[in-house]
Amino acid sequence: MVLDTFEALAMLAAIFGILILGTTHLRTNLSFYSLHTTAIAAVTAWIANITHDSHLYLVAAAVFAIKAWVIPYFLNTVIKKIGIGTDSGAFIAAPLSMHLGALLLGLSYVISLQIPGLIGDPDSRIGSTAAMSILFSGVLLMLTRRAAISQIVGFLVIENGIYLFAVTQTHGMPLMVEMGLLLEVLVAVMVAGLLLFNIKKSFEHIDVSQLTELKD
Amino acid sequence: MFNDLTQISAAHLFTAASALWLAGIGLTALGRERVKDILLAAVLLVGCLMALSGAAISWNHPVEYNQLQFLSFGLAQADARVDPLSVPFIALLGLLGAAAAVASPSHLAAFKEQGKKGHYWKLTFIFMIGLLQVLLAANAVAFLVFWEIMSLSSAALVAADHIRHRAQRAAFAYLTATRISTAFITAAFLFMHQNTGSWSLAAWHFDTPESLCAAVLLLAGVCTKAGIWPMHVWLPLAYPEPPAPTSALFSGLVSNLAIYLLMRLLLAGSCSHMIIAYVALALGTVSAVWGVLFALMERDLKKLLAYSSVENMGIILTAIGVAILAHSHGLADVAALATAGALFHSLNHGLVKALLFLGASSVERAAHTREMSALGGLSKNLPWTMLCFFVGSLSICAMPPMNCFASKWLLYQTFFHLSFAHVPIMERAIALAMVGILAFVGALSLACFTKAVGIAFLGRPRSEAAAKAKESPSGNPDGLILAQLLLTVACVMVGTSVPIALDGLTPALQQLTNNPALVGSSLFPMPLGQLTLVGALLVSSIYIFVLGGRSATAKSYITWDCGFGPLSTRAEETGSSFSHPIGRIFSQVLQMKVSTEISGKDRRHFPEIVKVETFMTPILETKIYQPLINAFDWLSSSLVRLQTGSIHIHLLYVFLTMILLVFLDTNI
Amino acid sequence: MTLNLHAVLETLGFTATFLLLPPLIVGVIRKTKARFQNRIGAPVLQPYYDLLKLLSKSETISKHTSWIFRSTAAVNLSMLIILAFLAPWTSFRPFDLASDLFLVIYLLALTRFFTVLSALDAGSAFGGFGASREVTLALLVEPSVILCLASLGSVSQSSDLAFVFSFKNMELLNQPGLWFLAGCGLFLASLVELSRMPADDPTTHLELTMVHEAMILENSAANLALVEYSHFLKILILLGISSQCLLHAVPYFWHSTELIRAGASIACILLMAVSIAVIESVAVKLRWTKLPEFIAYSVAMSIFCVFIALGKNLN
Amino acid sequence: MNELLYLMILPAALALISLFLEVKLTRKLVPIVTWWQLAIVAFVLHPCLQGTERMQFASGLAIDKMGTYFILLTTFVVSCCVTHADYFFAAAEAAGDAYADRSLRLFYASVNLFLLAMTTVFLCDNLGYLWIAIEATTLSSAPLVYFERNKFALEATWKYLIVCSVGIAFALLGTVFIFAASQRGTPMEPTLNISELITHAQLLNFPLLRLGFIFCLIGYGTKAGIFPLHTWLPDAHAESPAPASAMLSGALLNCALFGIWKVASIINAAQPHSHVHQLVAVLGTVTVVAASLLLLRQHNFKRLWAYSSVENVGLMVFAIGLGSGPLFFLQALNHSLAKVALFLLTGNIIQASGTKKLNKMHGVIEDCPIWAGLLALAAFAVTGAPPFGAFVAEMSMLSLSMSDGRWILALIMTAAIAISFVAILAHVGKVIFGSGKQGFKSFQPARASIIPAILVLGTLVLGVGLNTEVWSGSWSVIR
Repeated sequence: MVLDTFEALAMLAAIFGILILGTTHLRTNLSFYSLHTTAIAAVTAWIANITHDSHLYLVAAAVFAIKAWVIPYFLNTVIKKIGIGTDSGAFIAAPLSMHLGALLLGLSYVISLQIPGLIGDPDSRIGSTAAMSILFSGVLLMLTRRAAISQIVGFLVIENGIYLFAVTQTHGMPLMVEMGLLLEVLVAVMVAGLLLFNIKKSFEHIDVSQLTELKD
Repeated sequence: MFNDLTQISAAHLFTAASALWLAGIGLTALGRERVKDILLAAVLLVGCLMALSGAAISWNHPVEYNQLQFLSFGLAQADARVDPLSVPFIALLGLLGAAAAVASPSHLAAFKEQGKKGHYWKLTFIFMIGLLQVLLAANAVAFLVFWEIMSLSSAALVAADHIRHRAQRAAFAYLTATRISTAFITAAFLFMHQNTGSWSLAAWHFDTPESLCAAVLLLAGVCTKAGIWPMHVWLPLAYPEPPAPTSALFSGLVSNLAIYLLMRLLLAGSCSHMIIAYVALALGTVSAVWGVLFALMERDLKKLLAYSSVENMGIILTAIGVAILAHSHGLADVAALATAGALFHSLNHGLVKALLFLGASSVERAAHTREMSALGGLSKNLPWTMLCFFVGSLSICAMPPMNCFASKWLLYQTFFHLSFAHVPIMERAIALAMVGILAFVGALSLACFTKAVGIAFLGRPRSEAAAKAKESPSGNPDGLILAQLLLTVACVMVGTSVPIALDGLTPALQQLTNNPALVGSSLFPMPLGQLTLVGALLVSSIYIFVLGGRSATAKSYITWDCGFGPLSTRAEETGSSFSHPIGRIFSQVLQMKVSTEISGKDRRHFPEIVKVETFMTPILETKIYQPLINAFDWLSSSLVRLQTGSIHIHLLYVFLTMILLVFLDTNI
Repeated sequence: MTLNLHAVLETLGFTATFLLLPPLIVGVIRKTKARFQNRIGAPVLQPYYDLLKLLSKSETISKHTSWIFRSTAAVNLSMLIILAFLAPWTSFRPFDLASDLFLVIYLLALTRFFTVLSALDAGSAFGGFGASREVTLALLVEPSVILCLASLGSVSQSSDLAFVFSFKNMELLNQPGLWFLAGCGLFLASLVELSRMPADDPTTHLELTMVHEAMILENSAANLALVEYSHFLKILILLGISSQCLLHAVPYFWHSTELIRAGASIACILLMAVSIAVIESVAVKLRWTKLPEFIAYSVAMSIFCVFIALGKNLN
Repeated sequence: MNELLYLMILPAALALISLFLEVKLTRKLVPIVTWWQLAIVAFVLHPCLQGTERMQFASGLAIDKMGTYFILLTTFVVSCCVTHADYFFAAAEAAGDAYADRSLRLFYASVNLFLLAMTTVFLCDNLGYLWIAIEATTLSSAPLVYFERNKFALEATWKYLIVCSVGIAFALLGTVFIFAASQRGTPMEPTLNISELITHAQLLNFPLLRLGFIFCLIGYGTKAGIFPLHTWLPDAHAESPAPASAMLSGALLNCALFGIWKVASIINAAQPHSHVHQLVAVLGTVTVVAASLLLLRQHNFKRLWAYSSVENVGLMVFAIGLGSGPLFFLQALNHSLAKVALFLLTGNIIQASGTKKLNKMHGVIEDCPIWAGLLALAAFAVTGAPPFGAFVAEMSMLSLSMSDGRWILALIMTAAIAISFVAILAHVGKVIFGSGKQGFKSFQPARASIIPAILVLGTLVLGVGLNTEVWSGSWSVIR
C-alpha cells in the first residue's frame, strides 16, 4: 500500500499518540503530545494544499500555535509549579498500555472499514484509521492514568483524534467552528489547569483515583 | 323550565360548596381565637349542606355543567356532571362532612398550637374539595387530578400526629399504596383512552376484548385503594391515624370512592369479562374472611375497625363480581340484586364505619389509649359514646333492623338467586358456597364486634385511665358526641325505612344495570319497618311489665366472685383471651403461637409466676411484602454501587455506553 | 274491616302453643334423663314452677353492669317471640307471614349478640369464658345452618321459609334425602346452638367448662326467668325446624291433613327432646378442642345438602 | 444583528462589571438587571412566540419558537436564582460563615457568563456553534460548582469538568459525522447549519447521520445526565451552593437536552419513524427506571434532588424519543420550576439545620411550617402529582406513547414514576415530619419562601390552566 503524504503524516500522528502511552513521565508525555499535534497540523496544511482551501492553512497554523505550543507550554508550567513530574502510577503498566494502543491501531483499521457511509471510499480509510487510533489512545490515557494532568492530556488527545477525523473525512469544518473549538479547548485546559493547582493545594497530590469521597 | 332551573342550581351548589371550602383555606390565616374554629366548622358545615341539597335537587336529574371548565388539566378540561350514581355518594359525603364539621371544634379544643389547627383545617378543606370533585368528575383526567388531591391531602391528614413514628409510618404506607393504586388506574385510563379515543368516563365500555387489559389494571388499582387482600396491609396502619373528625371522612369515603370508580366503569360500562368477575369474587372472598379474622384478633380498637373495613370492602367486591357475572349471563334479577347490594352496602358501610371511628376516637380521647386491654367499663362514664358505638356495632354486624342488615340481605339474596339461576353448575356451587362463607364471615364479625363493645365498654375498667375517663373534657356531651348521634340517627333511619332508601337509589341502579324498569324497593320485599315496630313494642312492654317494675327492689351487689372477695380486674376476660379460641382454630393463617412460661420452685404444683404470651406473625407482611421490599432494596443498592466515586470508572461508563449504543444502532 | 273470628282464634291458639310448650320440652328432657339415671326425677312440669318461682324472687344485680345487661332478657324474648311467628317450627301457621331465611338467621344472631354482651357486662371471668365460647361455636355452626336451609331454598327457588316448609312446594316433594340430611344437619347444629351435650353440659355446676350457663351466671330472679324462658323458646324453635325437615322427608305427610301434620309436628319435637335426653345420657361432653370435629359432621351434612340441591337443578 | 446584541449585551456587561464592583452592590444589581434581561428577551423574541416565525440573526444564529420558550425559561430560572442568591448569601452571613468577596465576585461573573453561554445555546442554528456553546456552559459553570472551595467541591468540579468534556467530545465526533453525512453522496453544499440540514434531510447520507446522532446523544446525554452517563451529576449538583445547583438543574440540563432535540429533529426530518427514536425512548425509560430505583437509597438531601433531575431528564429524553417537542418543553418547564424551588428550599433548610444528611433532618414542619409546606408542594410537583404541571406533561407523554403503540414503555414508565414518587416522598416525609430540630436557625423564612412560592405557583397554574392539545397544536412544526 502506498500512502499519500497526508496519510503518512496522519499515521505519524497516530504513532506519536501511541507513544504518549509509553511513559508515565509527564514532561515526556507533553513533548510527545506536542509532536503528535504538530503532525496533525501538518496533515491539515497538506490537505489545504490538496484542496486549495485557504482557510485550512489558517486552521493549521492555529492548531500548531495553540495546541502544539501554547497548551503544552502552559501544562509544562503547571507541572513545574506543582512540582510533580511523574504520574503516580497507572492501572495498566505504561509499556503494556502502549502495546495495547498499538493493537488498537489495528482494530481502528477494522472499524474504519465498518463505518457506514464511508465504505468503498478508499482515500479516507487511512485517515480515519489514524483518527480512530488517536481516539483510542486518548481513551486509554484517561482510563489508565492516575494523575490529573494525564487526564487533561488524554482529553486533548481524544479531541485531536476527532479533529483529525474531521480534517481527513470532511476536509475541515467551517472556519468559525474550527476556531471556536480551538478557543474552547484552550479555555478548558486553562480551567482544568487552575483546578489542578487547587487539587494540589487541597490534597497535596494530583492523583484523581483517590478522589472518591463523593458516592452514594 | 323547572328542569333547567334545578340543573343550574345543583351545579351552582356544588361549585359554591367547593368555592366556600377553598375560601375556608384562606380563612385559616385570619384571626387566632377559638371563634375561628367555630367559624371554619360553620364553613365546612354550610358547604356540606350545600352539597347535600345539591344532591337532593339533582337526585333524579342528571346534570352536566361546565362551571369548572376554566380549569384545564392538559389533556382535558375539568368537565363535571352529576348523575344518579354520584348523587348517593355526594349525599354520604355531605352527611359525613357535616358530622366532621360538628365534631371539629371540640376535637381542636384540645390543641394548644395554632399552627396545627391551621394544618388541620387547610388539609380538611382540600380533602373535602377533592372528595366532592372526584364524584363530580366527568372525564378521566379530571378524575385523576381530584383523586390525587384527595389522596395526598388525606395522606397528610394521616400524618397529622407526625411527631409519633407510628403516624409517619402509617402515612408513608398509605401514600405508597395510594400511589400504586393511582399508577394502576392511570394505566387503565390510558388503555381505555387508547381504545375509545375519549377521556369521558361515560364513553368507556368494557365489553370489547381489548378492554380486558384496562379492566384488569383498573381492578388492581381499585383493590389497592379499597384495601382488598392482599393489598390491604396499609389500611390497618393508616385508618387509625387521622384526627377524629377526619377519620370519619377517611374511613367512610376513601375506600368507598374506589368502589365507586369500579361501579362507574365496570358496572355502568357493562363489563363482560368473566375473568374480572372471577378474580373479583376470589379476592373479595379472601379479603372478607382475612379481614374479619384479623379484626377479631386485633387488640387496638381502631385497627379492629380498619380490618373490618377490609372485610366489608371484600364483600362489596364479591357483589360487584357477581353483578358482572350476572350481566354477562343476562340474568337481570341477579344483576339487580348484586348491584343494589354493592351500592347500598358501600353507602351503609361508609356511614357505619364513620360512626364507629368517631366512637373509637371518642374512646381514645377519654381514655388516652386504643388498647382494648386497657379499656373496659366505659359504659358508665361514656354513656352516649357507648350507645352510639353499640348501635354502630349492631349495624356493622348486619343485625336487623339496622341499615347494614338490608344491604347484607341483598347480598345473601344475590348469591342465593345465583344458586338456582341458569348458569354453569360451577358458578351455582360457588354461589351456594358464598352463602355459607357470608354466614361464616357474619358470625366472625359478630364475634369481632361483641368483643369491641364488650371488652372496651362493658365489664370493669382495666386501667386507671379507663376508670377516670370522661365523655368530654367538660363532662358534657360535645360536638364529637353530637356527630356520633347524628350518624346513629341516620343509621337507624335508613335501617327502618329500607324501601324508601332503595327507592332513592332506583335511578342509580337503573344507570348501573342499564335496566330502566328496575325499581329499588321491589328488591326488598320484607316489612322490616313493621317488624321493627312490633319488636320495639314487645321489648318495651316486656321490659316495663316484667323487669321494670322490679328494678326498684333490685339489690345492687358486686359481680359474683366465687366467695374469694373482690376480684382483680385482671381476672376479667381480655380482648386476646376472648378471641383466643377462634385464633387457635385459624392458627395456621394467623401464625399464632402461645408461649407459656411458668416459674417457681415447684413449677408444677406451686407456680409463682405464670407468663402467657400470644404471638402473631403477620404472614403477608413477612412472607410477601418483606421479600418484595428486600428485592427492591437489593436492586436499588446494586444500582447505587455503580456510583463508585472513581472518575475512571465513570469515564469507563461513558465509553462502554458509547460502544453499546453504536453497536445497537448499527445492528438494528 | 271485619275481624275474622276464626283467624283470631287460630292466632291465639298458635300463640298459646308456642308460649306454653317450651318449658314442657325441657321438662321432658329432664324427666327422660332422670329415668335413664334410674331416678324418678322432677315432674315434667317442674320448669314451669321454676320460672314462676324465679319471677317472684327479688333481683340482685352486679353494680358493674350497664343497661345492656338489663335489656338483654327483654330483647331476646321479644326476638324469639317474633321468630316463633316467622320460623317454620311447626307446620301449623295461623297466617301467611313471609319468613325470610336470612332474616330468621339474623334474628337468632341478634339474640346472640345481646347474650354475649350481657355476659361480658358484669366483668366476671365466667361470663367472658362463656361469651368467648359462644361466639366460637356460633362461628362454626352458622355456615352449616345456613347452608342446610339455603339448599332447601335453592331447590324450591325461594328464600321464604314459610313457602319452603309448606308441604306445597312440589320441587321438594320427592327429595326425602335432602330433607333428611338437612334435618340431621340442623339437629346436630341445634345441639351446639342450644348448648346441649356433647357441646356443653347444661347440668354441671362447674362454670369454667360451660357455655350458656356461664354466660347467664349473673342473672337472677325475673331476669333469669326471662333468659331461661327465651332459651326454652329457642329450643322449641330450633328443634321445631329440624323436626319439620324430618317430617318433610316422609312422603306420607305431604298428602295428610293439616291436623295430622300439626300433631306430628308437636310429637316430633317431643321425640327430639327425648332423643336429646338419650344422647345426653349415653354421650359425654366433648373436650373443648375436640368440638370442631363434632361440628364438622353438621357441616358435612350441609355440604351434602348443597350437592343435592345443585344436582336437583342440573338442567 | 442588533437583536443579537440586545440579547447578549447585558449578561456580558454584568460579567465584567461584577468582577470589579462592590459585592454588596453586585448582589442587588445582578438580580435587577437579570429581570430586565428577561424583559428584553421577551420583547426581542416575542414575534417568535406567535405562529411559526423564525428569527435569523446571522449565518448559523437563528431562533424558533422552541428556542424562544427555552431562552425565556432559562432567563427566568437564572433570574429567580440570582434573586434568591442575595438571600442565600445574607443567610450565610447571618449564620456566621460569610463567603469571601473574591468568591462572590467570581460567582456573579460566572453566573453571567453562564447565562450568556446558555442564551447562545438556544440561538445556535449551527451544530458546530451548538457544540461550542454547550461546552462553554460547562466551562462557565465549573466555578459555580467549585464555589464552596472545599475538597468535596473540588472533587465534584473535577469530575464534572472531565466527564462532561470527554462526553461532549463525542458530540463533536457526532457533529463531524453529520457534517460528513451532508457531504457524501448528495448534490448539496456541505453544511452544519441545522435548518438547512432539516430542509435537505432527505438528501443526507442516512447511516452517517444516524451514527452522528448516536454520538451526539452520548455527548449531550452525558451533559444531560442520561443513565449511566449521569455519574457526575449528583456530585456537581450536590456540592454547589443552592442557587447554583438550582441553575445547573433547572437551566443547564435543558441546554444539553435542547442539543439532543436539535439533532433529533434532523433525524426526524430525514426519516420520521426510524429505530433511533425507539432507541432514544428506551434510553429515556431506562434512565427513569434507574433513577427511580436509585432514589430509594439516598442519604444526602441534595443528591436526592440530583437523582430526581436524572429521572426528569429520562422523561424529557422519552419525550424526544416520542418526537414531541411541545411535551419535551412542557416537561422541561415544569421540572425547572419545581426543581429550582426544591433546590432553593433545600438550601434554606440545609443552612438552617447545618446538615445535608437526610437521616439527621426531621421536623421542619415544627421549625418552619412555611418551608415544610412549600417543600411538600414542590416535591409533589416534581414527582408528577396532580394538579401540578408535571402531571399534565407526563400524562400527555404516556398517552402519546400509547397511541404510538409503545404501551410497554408507557407501563414501565408509569411504574417507575410511581416508584420515584414513593422514594422521594419517603425522604421528604422524614424531613418534614417528626419533632423539631435543636438549633434550627431559620433566617427570614418568609423572604426565603418568596421565590420558591412563585415557582410552585407557576407549576400549579400550568397544571390547572393548560390545554395541551390547543397549546401543542399551535406549534405546527412537529406534532
